[in-house]
Amino acid sequence: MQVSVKYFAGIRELIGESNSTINVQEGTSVSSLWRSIIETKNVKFDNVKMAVNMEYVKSEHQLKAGDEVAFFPSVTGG
Amino acid sequence: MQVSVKYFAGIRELIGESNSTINVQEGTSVSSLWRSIIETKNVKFDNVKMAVNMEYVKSEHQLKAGDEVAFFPSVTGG
Amino acid sequence: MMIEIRKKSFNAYAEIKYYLDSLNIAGEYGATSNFVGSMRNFNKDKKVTHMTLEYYPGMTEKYLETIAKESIDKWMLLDVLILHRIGKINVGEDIVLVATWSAHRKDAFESCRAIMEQLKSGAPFWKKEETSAGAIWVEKNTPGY
Amino acid sequence: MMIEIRKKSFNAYAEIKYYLDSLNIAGEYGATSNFVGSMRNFNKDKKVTHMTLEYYPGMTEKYLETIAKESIDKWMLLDVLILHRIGKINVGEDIVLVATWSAHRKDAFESCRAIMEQLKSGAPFWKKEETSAGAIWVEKNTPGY
Repeated sequence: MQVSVKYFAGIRELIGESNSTINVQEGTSVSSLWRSIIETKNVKFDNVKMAVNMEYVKSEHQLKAGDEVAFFPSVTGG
Repeated sequence: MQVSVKYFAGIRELIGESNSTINVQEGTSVSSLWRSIIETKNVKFDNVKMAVNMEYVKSEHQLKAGDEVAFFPSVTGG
Repeated sequence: MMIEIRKKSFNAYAEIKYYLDSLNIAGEYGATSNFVGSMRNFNKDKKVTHMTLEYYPGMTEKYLETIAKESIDKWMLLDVLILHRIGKINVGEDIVLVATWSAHRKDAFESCRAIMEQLKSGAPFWKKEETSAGAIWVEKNTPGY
Repeated sequence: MMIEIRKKSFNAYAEIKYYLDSLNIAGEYGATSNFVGSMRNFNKDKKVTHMTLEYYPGMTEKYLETIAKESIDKWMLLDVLILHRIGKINVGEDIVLVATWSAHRKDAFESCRAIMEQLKSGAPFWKKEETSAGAIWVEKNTPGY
């Protein structure tokens, strides 16, 4: 199944793109998707934040087909 | 000795004047001045606030010649 | 720092903007906290049409200056503005405005609130409300913490 | 209730006044609490000239709407305004504005501060500062309670 992935701020710069569509297996967790991304890109980032369909999720959250997944650093607004 | 006395808000209306000059004995406390005022006027007021020379004072504060004494109800600004 | 007792009605936001423009501290402050107290059309279920605010000329200004100065020291504020109405006040009009400027939001928030609490509990102002039940002196401010 | 992400610079006080005038709640609210966050010319001793604010279109608005709605319920607010800049921001410009209207000051103060804390800790915004030491992403907001 496919999910769309977005990257923001420092993570966008680290990954080198702002979004992509990625094939994942049914039942993949958001954190295992993140691990496969950083292994593929051979990069490292501590304390990544994860959102699915514009809601914060825990690392064990399981992905569904068509999900919009986002990875970004700690927020610094206001 | 003489002190000048001011009244505000509900106390001003109760006493029927906004200020007066009163003769008091050396060493009179602000609360005994207040007691003599309400006895003379034959009125009653709970929870009066007292200031001398524009500073809040305790009831036992001793008056000096020329002091500006103020009596007023609980404040309700803001 | 500015402390003002005002007889005429004012718009709080025009006042803050005007005062801030005069300060020339852009880039130094990161946080501004404002509180605006306005006149409601009811108080404890009684309809209020207008009110009269009395003060103690001299002592009121002195009291407000003291709390403003103490706040500047305690929270390291860049500036403080306190503006308070007196006289006849109509429903919907602004009664009080407190603004504090600081580098950080904690200081701005805490100082603004502390100034308001001290103003409410000690500044010599008295409200007489014109209500459906006649003119009555407001009895007491409730602590707001 | 209004939540807005703004690309152009704004004046916080003109915005509050403009929004308040549109509400028609004069006489109903007794307390307004505002917080304005502005861009400082330094951060941790580094000189900052300007910065760029990135956000997550869709999620940022959704997040701000949720905290605004929860605050209205929790503190019985009459209204809430949240306005946040994105894009290039110069020193001295306003970054964020939060305004809350309530009958009583405790609710106005507490809700305004709580909204700011939630915004700082969770709203998807990221700052990249142009400093004397080069362009750097701001790492983390410090809790402000």
